[in-house]
This record gives sequence, structure tokens and C-alpha cells, in this order.
Amino acid sequence: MKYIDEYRDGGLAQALARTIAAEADPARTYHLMEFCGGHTHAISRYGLEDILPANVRMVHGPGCPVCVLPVGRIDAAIYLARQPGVILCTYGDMLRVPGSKRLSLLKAKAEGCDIRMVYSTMDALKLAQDNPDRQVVFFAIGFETTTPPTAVALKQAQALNLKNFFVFCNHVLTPSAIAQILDSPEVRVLGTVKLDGFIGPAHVSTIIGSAPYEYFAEEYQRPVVIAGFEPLDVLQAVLMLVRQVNQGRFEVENEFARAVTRDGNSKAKALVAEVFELRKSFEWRGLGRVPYSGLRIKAEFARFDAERHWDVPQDSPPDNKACECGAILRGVKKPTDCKLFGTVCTPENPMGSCMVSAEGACAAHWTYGRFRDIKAAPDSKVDP
Amino acid sequence: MKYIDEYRDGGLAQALARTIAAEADPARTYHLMEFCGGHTHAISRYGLEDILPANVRMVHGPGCPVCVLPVGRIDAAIYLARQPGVILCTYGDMLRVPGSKRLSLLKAKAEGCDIRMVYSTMDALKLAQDNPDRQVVFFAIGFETTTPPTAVALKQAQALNLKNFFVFCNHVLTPSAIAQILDSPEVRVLGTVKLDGFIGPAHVSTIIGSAPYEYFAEEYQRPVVIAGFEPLDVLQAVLMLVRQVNQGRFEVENEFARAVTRDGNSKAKALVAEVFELRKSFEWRGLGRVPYSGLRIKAEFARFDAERHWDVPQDSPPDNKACECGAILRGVKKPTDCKLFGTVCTPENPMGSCMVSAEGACAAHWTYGRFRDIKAAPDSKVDP
Amino acid sequence: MTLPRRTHPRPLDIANGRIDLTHGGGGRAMQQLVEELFVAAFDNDALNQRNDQAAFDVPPEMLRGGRMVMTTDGYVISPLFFPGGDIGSLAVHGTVNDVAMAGARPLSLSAGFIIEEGFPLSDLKRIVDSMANASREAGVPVVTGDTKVVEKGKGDGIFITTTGIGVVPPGVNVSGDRARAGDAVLVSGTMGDHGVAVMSQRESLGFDTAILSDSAALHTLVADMVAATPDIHVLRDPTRGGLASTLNEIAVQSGVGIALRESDIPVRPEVKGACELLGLDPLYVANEGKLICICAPEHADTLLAVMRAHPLGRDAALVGTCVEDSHAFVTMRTAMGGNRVVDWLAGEQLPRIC
Amino acid sequence: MTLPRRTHPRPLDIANGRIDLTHGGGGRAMQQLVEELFVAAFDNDALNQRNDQAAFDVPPEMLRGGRMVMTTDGYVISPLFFPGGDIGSLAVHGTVNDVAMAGARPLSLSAGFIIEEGFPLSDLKRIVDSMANASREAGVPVVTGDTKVVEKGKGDGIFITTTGIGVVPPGVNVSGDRARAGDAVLVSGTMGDHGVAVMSQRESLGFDTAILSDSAALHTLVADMVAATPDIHVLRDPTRGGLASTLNEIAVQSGVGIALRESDIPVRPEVKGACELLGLDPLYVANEGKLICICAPEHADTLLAVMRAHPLGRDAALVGTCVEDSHAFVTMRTAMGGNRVVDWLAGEQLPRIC
Amino acid sequence: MCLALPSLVTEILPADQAKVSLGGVIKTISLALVADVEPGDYVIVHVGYALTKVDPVEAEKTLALFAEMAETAS
Amino acid sequence: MCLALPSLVTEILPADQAKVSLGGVIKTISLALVADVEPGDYVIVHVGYALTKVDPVEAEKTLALFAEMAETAS
Ligand code: SF4
Ligand code: SF4
Ligand SMILES: [Mg+2]
Ligand SMILES: [Mg+2]
Ligand SMILES: [Mg+2]
Ligand SMILES: [Mg+2]
Ligand SMILES: [Mg+2]
Ligand SMILES: [Mg+2]
Ligand SMILES: [Mg+2]
Ligand SMILES: [Mg+2]
Ligand SMILES: [Mg+2]
Ligand SMILES: [Mg+2]
Repeated sequence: MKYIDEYRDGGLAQALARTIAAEADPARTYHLMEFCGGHTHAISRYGLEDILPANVRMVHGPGCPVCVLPVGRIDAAIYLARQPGVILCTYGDMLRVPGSKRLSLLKAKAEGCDIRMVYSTMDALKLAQDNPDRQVVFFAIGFETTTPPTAVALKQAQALNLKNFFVFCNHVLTPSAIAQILDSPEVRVLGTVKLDGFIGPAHVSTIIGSAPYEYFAEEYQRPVVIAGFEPLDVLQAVLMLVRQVNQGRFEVENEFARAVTRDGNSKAKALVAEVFELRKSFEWRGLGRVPYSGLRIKAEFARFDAERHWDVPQDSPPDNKACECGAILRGVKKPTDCKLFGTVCTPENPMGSCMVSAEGACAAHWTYGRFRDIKAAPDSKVDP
Repeated sequence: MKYIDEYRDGGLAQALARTIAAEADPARTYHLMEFCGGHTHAISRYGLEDILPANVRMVHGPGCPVCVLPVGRIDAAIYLARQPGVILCTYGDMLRVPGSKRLSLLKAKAEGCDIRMVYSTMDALKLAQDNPDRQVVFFAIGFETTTPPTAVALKQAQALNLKNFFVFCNHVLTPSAIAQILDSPEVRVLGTVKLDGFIGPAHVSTIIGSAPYEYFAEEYQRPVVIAGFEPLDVLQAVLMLVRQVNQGRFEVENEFARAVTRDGNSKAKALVAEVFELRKSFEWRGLGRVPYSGLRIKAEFARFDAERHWDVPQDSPPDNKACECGAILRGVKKPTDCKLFGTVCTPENPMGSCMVSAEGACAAHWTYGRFRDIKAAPDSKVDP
Repeated sequence: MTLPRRTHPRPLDIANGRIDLTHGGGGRAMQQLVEELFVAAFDNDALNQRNDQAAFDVPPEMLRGGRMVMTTDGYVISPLFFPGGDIGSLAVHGTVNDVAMAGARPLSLSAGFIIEEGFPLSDLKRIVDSMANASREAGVPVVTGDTKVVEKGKGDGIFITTTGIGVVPPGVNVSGDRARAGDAVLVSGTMGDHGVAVMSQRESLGFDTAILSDSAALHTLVADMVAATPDIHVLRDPTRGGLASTLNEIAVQSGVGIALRESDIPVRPEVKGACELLGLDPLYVANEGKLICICAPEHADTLLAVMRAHPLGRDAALVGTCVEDSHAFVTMRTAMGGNRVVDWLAGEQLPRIC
Repeated sequence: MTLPRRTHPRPLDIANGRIDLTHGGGGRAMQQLVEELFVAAFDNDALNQRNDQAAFDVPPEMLRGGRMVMTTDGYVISPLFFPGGDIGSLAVHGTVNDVAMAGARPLSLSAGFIIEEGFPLSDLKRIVDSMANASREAGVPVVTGDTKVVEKGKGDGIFITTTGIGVVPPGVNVSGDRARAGDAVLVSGTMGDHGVAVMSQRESLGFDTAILSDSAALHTLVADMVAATPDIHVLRDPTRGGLASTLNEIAVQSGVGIALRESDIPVRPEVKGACELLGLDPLYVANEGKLICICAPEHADTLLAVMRAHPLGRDAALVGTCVEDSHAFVTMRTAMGGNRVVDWLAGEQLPRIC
Repeated sequence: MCLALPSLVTEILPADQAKVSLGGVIKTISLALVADVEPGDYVIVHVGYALTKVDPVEAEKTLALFAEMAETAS
Repeated sequence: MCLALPSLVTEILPADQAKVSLGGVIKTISLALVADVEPGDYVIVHVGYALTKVDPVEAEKTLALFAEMAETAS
């Protein structure tokens, strides 16, 4: 597959790893955070930790829009699914994510709610057209990448004058979350964790461009390399970060130039601006409330807004108190530092955001990396 | 079971049969018609033909309300079942009866119509109460016996002010059908068939009483004996008819005095009169249109009338041309005289009214009596 | 019985849990369901191998000239729980009986579950436990199984398909085509109990009765019968379609007529009552713990005596005779002294008002 | 083949007819369906006895010290027809394969049908004919069966449960608990074809591919393998849950770790493409015509050669090794040279967007 | 044929309903079409409604008639 | 992680849609978010929408960089 296979070449990966090892200063440690689950996934799925030198440590960021959605919003989606006449539709990713009381959309479906998986917002629109006597709610989630398709659907619903199509909007903005992490006391003030650099989002950046990261590089004096989600992209970005750190630079570099420009996709950005506006703040699982980090539907499209049409509960049940997600997201702790990891908390029954999807730090370690813990401590409590 | 078992005593049956044989005049034949399928059923189910003398011939009448309902009314019920939002409910008997194109309610159900079996009109009302967003149509069929329960349901629907309960009324009157048979040219003018006497309905008579038959006995100069549906009741009625014929009497006698009075059930009759009125004519399968033989819902209850609410088709597709039902009902022919009997026409695929329910002349003979044809003509076409 | 190591951090929540699609997905959730519910209940050596198939030794009868038999039945009953049994025990009894009706000794069962999303785990456990009990009581282990989960609205709670295998002792040859004119027709007890017990639970029919389903495994009764008279011609359990349809099947298979005597056919008064009420004929109502036996007339008395000596055959009766009839009619001399055909069930039995 | 006498005046209307409840009622309509559709298609001596069970002779291997095997699987696939097969052929192949995975020779199948009211007879015939073809091609007859009809809305077109029995040749002992550290792990071909072919037909996923299901009966391949190397340790078909889940099952059963090499696992480019598109991992996608073989390292080359010489094993490959690991991890050396766990499927596979 | 069966009234229920027994089978029916029914009466039940009471005296007479016939015949 | 894949546009369809191919797998997607797409272009597809075109020149450059690294390393 063109533009995929070339970026998964094992020989090149080994060569890149050797270059990184050669250039990384043995006298120091490099803490590099990849913000995106896509990078986390590539690192875990391809076992890149094994080929990186020991002093290059990858810190897994908040991961993916699924992981960061707070329990209360899942509960709200289940609430909507339970309203009479409602068909709730959403992407496959959301179906298994547990809300409070271990309920999930999948379980609500088993109890009789009409919940459908869609692949695209176009499918959601079609559902509404095909079921004129039902109310179709699209449970919209996603970063900047996934927001424009929702905007297209809302515009189309308006054009078609659909009366039975609604969006429950949970779209969030990545730059705000990155700022939240960098603003945390551990990172900024106490200096307990050094985040030495960032791998910037791949597909989010196709929309927003590389420009928004320039502020971070400058303000927090950290290098940022925007990188594709293929393993060679990640390795290359690591190398570029190591070089910037070594050279004391903190620039925004673009490893993913084949898809990302400085300005991003202006057509998509305009659509989003037309349909959505900023919320004052929005809760992120693992990060708490983050100012200006979420979108809501503009007044002009109010009649499609599920939050305006139904009295959606606004509760925000907390994660398990023992959950260390916050600390893990900031690079202070590792998954195995959490005493719930792998016992109470597993991908089947996640207790915190990092265990929710395979892109979360805990889930990725559990799913792909936990054999390493055993090498460290043979016959520990970890089960097959 | 009291009032049942005593009337099924084999020893008494043999004794009664012997008395009949003794009293029947060997020089003549007695053609006795039982109007009701209940009697037909008892005769077939207990093999009474085998114990009656050969010169006492039972002629099976139109049978039961299921058999006499014309194909067009079944089609109309299927039409109703296909209306959006409709739940059509009816007694189990109706589900298998084929309309045109071999469609039946059972097959319409298999195609996706919401069709339910009810045991009582009370169940139909409950369906309407339990499904306020659906329109529940009760497909009402039956003779005078079954009409009062429909009247009760309509009164109750009015009292409850139900907006979603409808009755598709197909209630018919037995005396008109008996008159139609007796008025037929074969019976009245040509004299090709002698109907020497009638066994009068059992449960119909509990409602209408014995008085309505007095006109027939007088007008057509034929004896009538109202009889219960147990085998001893039937045999006793046969004996009473044989005696009347022998004595040249044509009176109405009541063998079923334990349940039938001269006036019947005045409470039930009043209810029926309050809710229903006569149709000018109504089609009977096998008999054609019979004047003043069917009921419809009075104007006062119009809002429950499915025929007023929907534009119910009024087609009346004819039975198969080769079907001899008319002649069989008038006693001119026997089921085996029909060339469709047992080949094209079976209870699974009835071509005419007499094959529709086990109480029809053809179905009763096929289901219970066809072994006799083989004794007559071994290795004939009849299949196991 | 248990896996080498704990695979599932939390046990199944039997009390409150429900089946969801993951329980049929082939992953860890399914593995857990199988371990904690099915393997725990059925617990036997073959199943405990945890292979996709069960392997076991060939029984001695086979090595001495016996034959193998195999049968399968799907159970889709509603309601799932009824007086005298449930879908679980029924799925064991019904299939054990179909094996036994070859005169065979049942060896083992397989069980395939098709469960609707949302089905309560507590009901599932009740059913599986009942199945395991029935299997243990019958001495016929469930050696292999399968679980599928279908989406809500694409099933009806639970369907179970059981398959049974067994071995016919050397010298025994029981088959539906072996009825001969002159043969005696026996039944092992009252007709219609199961069907009436199940119907009594259907809300739409709205009646109550003390009747219990006769659901039972008949293989020990059959073993006694075969031991006494190896040359039984036909055995069959009159399930769906009842005595009438089952005898018609046999009549056609063997090319004989069957002449019944109504007054000799045992039917409980409550079953009669319920049938009168619903306009049904007890001869068409299902049984799940009764058998029909057709044998040479000289063996009838012995077999009746053996049946009556067994707890499941106490009400056994001689109900008719096979006769020459190229049309293979089943007829009956009624209590009134007349005759009638006892035909196949036409369609399915529906309660009637006329 | 046909009954002594015509029982049904009119043949089934296959072209336009639909299943209704009478087809499962035990009466004449059911009898007709069984005769004209099932018996006509499956036509074999055991089935043609028309008993509630099939009786047949014990195979010679059993008399020479072989063992019996039994397996069952329910098939609830949607859509019913997919590129390269349908539920009917699948129900034969899947169960034949589960028998074969004991190193056994499949003897016979039973088939239980649960059909939803309203199901077109034409589709039923297509499925039954396909099943009969698959059974004839495999040389494994469907000897007994059962049909149940459930009300509209209480099923999903058709469910089929097949059970298979077979005989393990003397001296063969294949079981999921026999993998040992050092053993070679082989697969018989490309992974994920079946699952992708089926998913490509789901309207909601909306993609097209030329991929066909690999659905096939593997018993002749197994026979060749067993003939060459009787001491195969483990055979298993990686169906639901794919290679990953199946290897985890085996690892737990045997108490060994399994170390795979990603670049050695054969996956078709189209399967890779579809999996990328849907966010799935081919190692978790179902196969229906592939097997995993675990054997002593010294037998790996022979077995690979035998597999590659068989039409169903042409793409066979050595994909990994069993290792000492008390945690029974399945791990994989990735194409990048790193390592990862290859875990059980968590829940069921759902297409993802992130 | 208007299937209807003589059933023993065992209990009068509110809302013009009653429990009846037929050979041990218990069913709730409506008394909307009949008057003056009491436990111990037999009523003829059709589609869940009592159509009429069974008159025990007339029933006795009919049975007596049968018995008489039987004597005549034998 | 915003699953998105470079796919070859094989056909432009009406209503701002296109057929794309990914390793032989064909899918219909929306072009509502991109401009000037032609058959032969590669687009990055996410939830059924093209997010952007792949720039073949930049792609080439990145690959060239990898090759260069590999040489340095070996
Ligand atoms: S293992 Fe679970 S509870 Fe612990 S930090 Fe991770 S997500 Fe939170
Ligand atoms: S056999 Fe059928 S077609 Fe012939 S008269 Fe009877 S009902 Fe009519
Ligand atoms: Mg069977
Ligand atoms: Mg059976
Ligand atoms: Mg299985
Ligand atoms: Mg259901
Ligand atoms: Mg049977
Ligand atoms: Mg299996
Ligand atoms: Mg299998
Ligand atoms: Mg069966
Ligand atoms: Mg369905
Ligand atoms: Mg298998």
C-alpha cells in the first residue's frame, strides 16, 4: 500500500534506531511525549520501545478522544439512548467505553436501547432519513480531525431540513489540552518531570496545520515535531527531537510534510467555524476541566443540538480515586505504578481514561507491553 | 368433567343407535341436516356414521363462521393488517384460513404484519390499552354465540374512551342461512334433495332461544331438534327427528334444554341490539349473498368501526369454479363427488368453504372419514 | 477443573449481569463465560480437555458389533421455564430420548447455545445448571459445546441445540420402518402432559392447571425393554405433533395402517379439560417423557409388564394394532363405537373458538 | 429416496414460498419440508431411514483402537451469503474442521435449523443445497437433522447448528494442552480472509473487495499431515477471535508462551487494506479454512512440505515458536524488530475511527 | 361450531368476572352476559364469556331419557 | 488517534464523492473537505472523508531522508 508500506520498513527502522542511539547523549535522559494515541499505538504495536535507547523515554499523552471523554458524557449518551423513540448512533470506538455503574452503550443496547454503529456522519444522516418517525442522535466525539465531518453533516441536515436529526457534541481541541499538561505544577513549577519535547499530532495537524504549535515551542521552550503515525515517522520524529534537544533548539518541525502544511485545511476550518463555537470549559477525563477546550453547536444550528433538545444530565462522576491517570498523563508515573493496573483495571473494565482505548497509556502497556514487566519481575501478579 | 362425560358414554351411544335403527323405517331414507359445525365435528370425531343405520344420512350444513366467511373478507382483514401501525388480532381459527392468492393471516404475519391471536375480546381490548401508539383492529367473526362478547367489548371501549380500538365486524345470523338453504331451487322446487329434518344449533340457541326455529318448522314443514354438541346429544336428536318424520310432525323440539330456553339470553340479545344493526345483505362463502344475514356496527359506535375508519376493499373473489360446496351444503352432492377433493383441495389448501375448518363437510370427511372411501374403492387416489 | 492461572480479574456477575455481544466474540469475555458457567456446570473429563472437540474412548458395545447412532434437536420453547422443567432439562431429555428410541445406550451430548443479547446471566445459569443436573441424572455427559450471541431482537432469549450419540447393542434393530401388520402398539403413559403444561404458562391463553411436563430421560426404560425383548420393532417419542403425527410417520415409513382404540389411550383429566377449553385434541399435543413401542403381538405383555415396572412407564397401555393398509391410515375406534381417521396434524395446533 | 406414496398434493413453492410456523409444527407441512427440501438435498442411507436418529456402522479405525470425537458449532452469520460461501457451506466446513483438529477422520454430521417465520424458501433451498454440496465434497454425510421455526422477530433468518463426530486413528493424540517449549508453530495459509469477506458484505461498513472467504474443509489436509507425522501436538482452526485468540487459548491450555514473528505471518494485501480501513488487526480476524499446527521442531519441515503440497496449504508458513513462560504470553517480534504482546481479543472486534 | 363448555364456577371475582374450573383447569371468565351466577353453578363458557347457566334439572331429565332409551334398546 | 489512511482516488463521483482504493479495498468517500482532487491523487481518509491530499514531492523527500539516515547508520 503506497504511502503506508514504505513507512513500515524494518531495515530502515533499525537504521534509524541506531542513528538515534548514536546521537542521543548517554549522559542525559530524553523524556518525549507523544500527545496522540496514534503515536502511542505505533510505539506499542511495533514494539518501538525495544529498539530505542534506554535513555529515550516515551511519555504517552492523553491519547484519543475516546479516552479523554469523561464518564458523565457517556452517561449522558446512555441517557439520550434511553429516551423514547431515539436511535443513538456513534462510531464503533464508543460502544464499549464504560460510564458509571459499569454501564456502556453496548450494555444499554443489550438492555433494549436502539444503538447503532456508524462509520461516517453520512451514515448517521441516512439513518435519520430512513427513520422519519424516530429521532436520530449522533453522539459526536473527536479531535479537530473528526470535527469537520460533523460540521458537514449539520450543514447537510440544515439543507435537507431534517426534523429528526440531532448531534450530541463532544468535539475537543488538542492545543488546549497540551497547554493544560504543560501548565501543570509538576511540569512547570516543581520540575519533577522534564518533558523535553513533543511529537505533535499527525491527522489533527492536517486540519489545523503546524502553526498552532509555534506558540508552545516559544512559550514553553520545548521542541515540537509533527509526525505521521507510521513507525518510521515516529522514529524520525524522535531523532529530530533528540537533535533539537542536543542543540538547545525549540522549534516546530514537520516530519509529516506529505500531509501537513503550516496553515492546514482552510476549507475544513471554515466549516467548523461556521457550525461550532468554543465552550468556556470542558471536562477531560484525566485532566479535569480545561478552559476553551471543547466545541458546542452554534445558535444557528440549535435545532440539531441534542443538548438543547433534551435535558441532558450534567453530572460528572469521578474516576476511581486510586487511578493515577493524571500523573501518568503528565509523565510523573507509569502504568505499573498504579495499584489497580491489571487487577481491578483492565481494558474490559477500565477504571480510568488511560485504560479505555488501546491508545491510552495503561491500555497500550497492558495490551502490548506487559510482557516487559514480567521480565523485570518474573511471576508477578500479571495474568496471561 | 360434569355435563360432558355423561354425554359421551359409549354404552348409551350403542343403545341409542340400536333404538334409532329399530325405529327408522327401512323403506325410506332420512336426510337430516345438521346446520352447525359443532354437530358435524361430533359426528366425524366420534365416527357416528358407523353406528347409524345406512338409511339415516347426515347432511353437513354450512358448518361454522370460519367456513362461511367469503375470501374477500379474509383479503380485507389482511389489507387491514398491512396498514401502518395496525395490530390485527383475532381468534386462532382465522389465522390459517386462506384468502385469495393463497395468502392467509399466518402468511401475512410471516411477511411482517403484526397479527396476534386472542382468546377473548377482553384480550383485544387489553392489547389496545397496552399499545396506545398502535391501532388495534379486532377481526370479529362468529354466529349469534360469538356476537355478544364483541358487543361487550365495544361497550367497554366506549366506556374507556379508547381511541385506538377498532372492530372489523363479520358477525352473521344463522336463521337467514338456514332459510337460504331451504329456499334453494334444489330443495324447494326441484325436489332433488329431500332434507327431512334439521338438527338445530346448540350454543347459538343459548342466545337466540328456540323460538326463531318455529317459523322454519311451520314455513318449510320440516322438523327441527335443537341439540347439544356431545355425541349422545346428536344421537338423541337423530332419534327425535326420525320419530317426528315417522309421525309426520314438524315441530321444534329441544334436546338441549339444559342450556337452551324458548327465549334465549335476553341480556345478551339486548346488548347485541344496542351495538349492532342488520346489513341489507352479506356474502356467505358457498351460499352467495344472503339478505339480512349479517351485522354491522351502529352509528353510535361508528368510531370503533374498522370499515368506516379504513377504506376496506369490497372485492369478492369467487371460489374455484370446480368447487361443489354449494351443492354439498344443500345435500345434493357429497365431498367425494368434487373432483378437487383431496387432490387440489385439502385442509392445508382449501379451495372452498367446506374444506376450510374441520367443521366443514369436505374437511370433516377428509380429516376423519376418508378411510371409508378406500373401503369403497381400495387403492384409490386418496393418500395417507 | 480450573485453568492453570486466573485469567479474569473479576468473576462473572451472575446475579445482575446480562449477556452482551462480547460473550460470543471469541475473546476473553467468552472464555470467561465458558469457564465460569459452562465448564463449571458440566464438569467432565472430555469437556475439561477444553479442545474444540471432545475425544473419548469407544464404548465396549461398539467393539462387540454394536452400531452407532446420532441425533440432533433444537429447543426453542417459550416460556423457557415451565411446570416440571425448563429448556435446559428438556434439551437433555429430548435428545437422550431420540438416541434411546433406536434401542441405543446414549453416550454423550453436545450443546450449542444461541443467546440473545441482554439475556440475564441468572437465567442462563439456572438453565445451564438444570441441563447439567439432567445430564448427570441421565448419566450422559455434555462433552462439547458452543456459544453464540445474537443481537437484541434477533433471537428469543435462548435457543439450545443438543446432539446425542449412542450405541445400539449388538442384535438390536429398532426402526420406524419395521412395524408389521399384527404388531401391537403400546404407549408408556398419559398423552399430552408436556404440551398442556407449557401452554398453561402462555399468558395469552390465560389458564392454570396443576399439570407438570412429563419431560424425562427414557433411556433406562428403553434399556429395560430391550433387555427383556431385544426384537422391538419400533420405538419413538411422540413429541411435536403428538401421538397422532408420530404414528402417521411410522405408518408411512412401515407401509402399514394403525388401528387405535380411543378408550385405551391414557389421558389425564386436566389434559382433557385444557384441550376441551382450547379446542385441541390431546392426541396432537406434545409429550417429552413418553414413548411409543411397536412389537410383535407375542411380546406385548412382556413389554407392558416391563414398562409398568419402571417409574416412567407406570401408566403404559396397549392402545392399538398395526393392520394391513396400503394407504397407511391411522384410524381409531372411538368411545362411541365408530371409526375415524387420526390424521397428521394439519399446520400447527392453534387454539380455536369454533 | 421418496416415500412409498405421495403425501402432499402440491409440491413446495420454492420460488415464492416462505417459511411459516406450520413448517415447524410437527405435522404434514413440516414433513413435506423435510422430504422435499432436506432429505432431497442430503440424500444418504442413514438419513433416508427417516428415524429420529441415524444409525450406522462403527468405522474400522474404532475397532483397531481409535478414539471417538464429537464437536458442535452454531452458525449465526450475517449476511447469510458472502463471497466464497454461505452459512450452509460454512456450517459444514466449520464443524468438519473442528473434528479434523483432533487429527480425526470426520464420519458424519447432524444439522439443526432454527428458521425465522417469513424466511424465503428459495434462500433456504440455496443454503441447504450449498450445505449438501459441501457435505458431499467433504465426503461427510449429514445423517440426521431437525427443523424449528420461530416467530417473526424472534430469529434472524436462519441459524444452523451442526455437530460432527469422527474417529481419531490409533496412535494419534492431538490436543491443545500438548504444546511444549521449543515446538514450532505453523499456519496453513493467509490470515483474516473469511472475516474480511464477510465484513465487506455488511452494508454499514460500505467497502468492496475481491477477497473471498477461505471457508473450506481441512480434513484431507489434516489426514495428509497425520499420515506424515502422527505425533502432531496441537491442531486448531483460528476462527472467531482469529490467530491471536486461538494461540492464547493454546498457550493457556499448554502452559507455554508463544513467540511469533510478524513478518512470517501470511496476510493478503487486501486483508491488510480492509483492516487498516476499519482499525482492525488481521491477527484477530476470523478464518474458516486455515489451521494452526504445533509440532516438535524436528517435524516442522516435513509438515510444512506436506501442507504446501496440499491445495489448502499452499501458503503454509512457520510463524513462531513455543517458549517457556509461566505466564503463557503470546508475543510477537514486529517487523520493526521490537516486541509486543498479542493478547486475547478484548470483547468483540468493532470497527474504529481512532 | 362455537366451542363452549360447561364449567364449574368456583369463585366470583370483582368487575363481573369469575373463576371457573374445567376438569381441574382454572380460567378467569366474564359474567357480563349472564345474571345471578353463584359459586357451584355450571356455566357454558365461550371465548371467555359465560353464555348461560346449565339447568341441572333439565340436564338430569335428558340423562334420564338416555337411560330409558338404553333400556328400551337392550 | 484519528485513524486515517492514504488512499488512491480511482473515480470522482457526483455529489462531491469519490471512489478510493486501499490495497485493493474500494470505498466511497466524501470530498466535502478538500478541493481539486483528481483520479490518481492520494487522499488521507478519516471517517469516510478525505482530510487532505498527500503531497507526493514531500513524501519523496521524507523517504529520501530515511534512506540517508540508514546510510549514516550503517
Ligand atoms: S491502570 Fe487504570 S486506574 Fe490505574 S492509572 Fe491506568 S487507567 Fe487509571
Ligand atoms: S373438496 Fe374443496 S373444492 Fe371440492 S367441494 Fe369441497 S371445499 Fe369445494
Ligand atoms: Mg432428533
Ligand atoms: Mg426429538
Ligand atoms: Mg465453537
Ligand atoms: Mg426478541
Ligand atoms: Mg423423537
Ligand atoms: Mg466446535
Ligand atoms: Mg469451530
Ligand atoms: Mg427433531
Ligand atoms: Mg429479525
Ligand atoms: Mg475450532
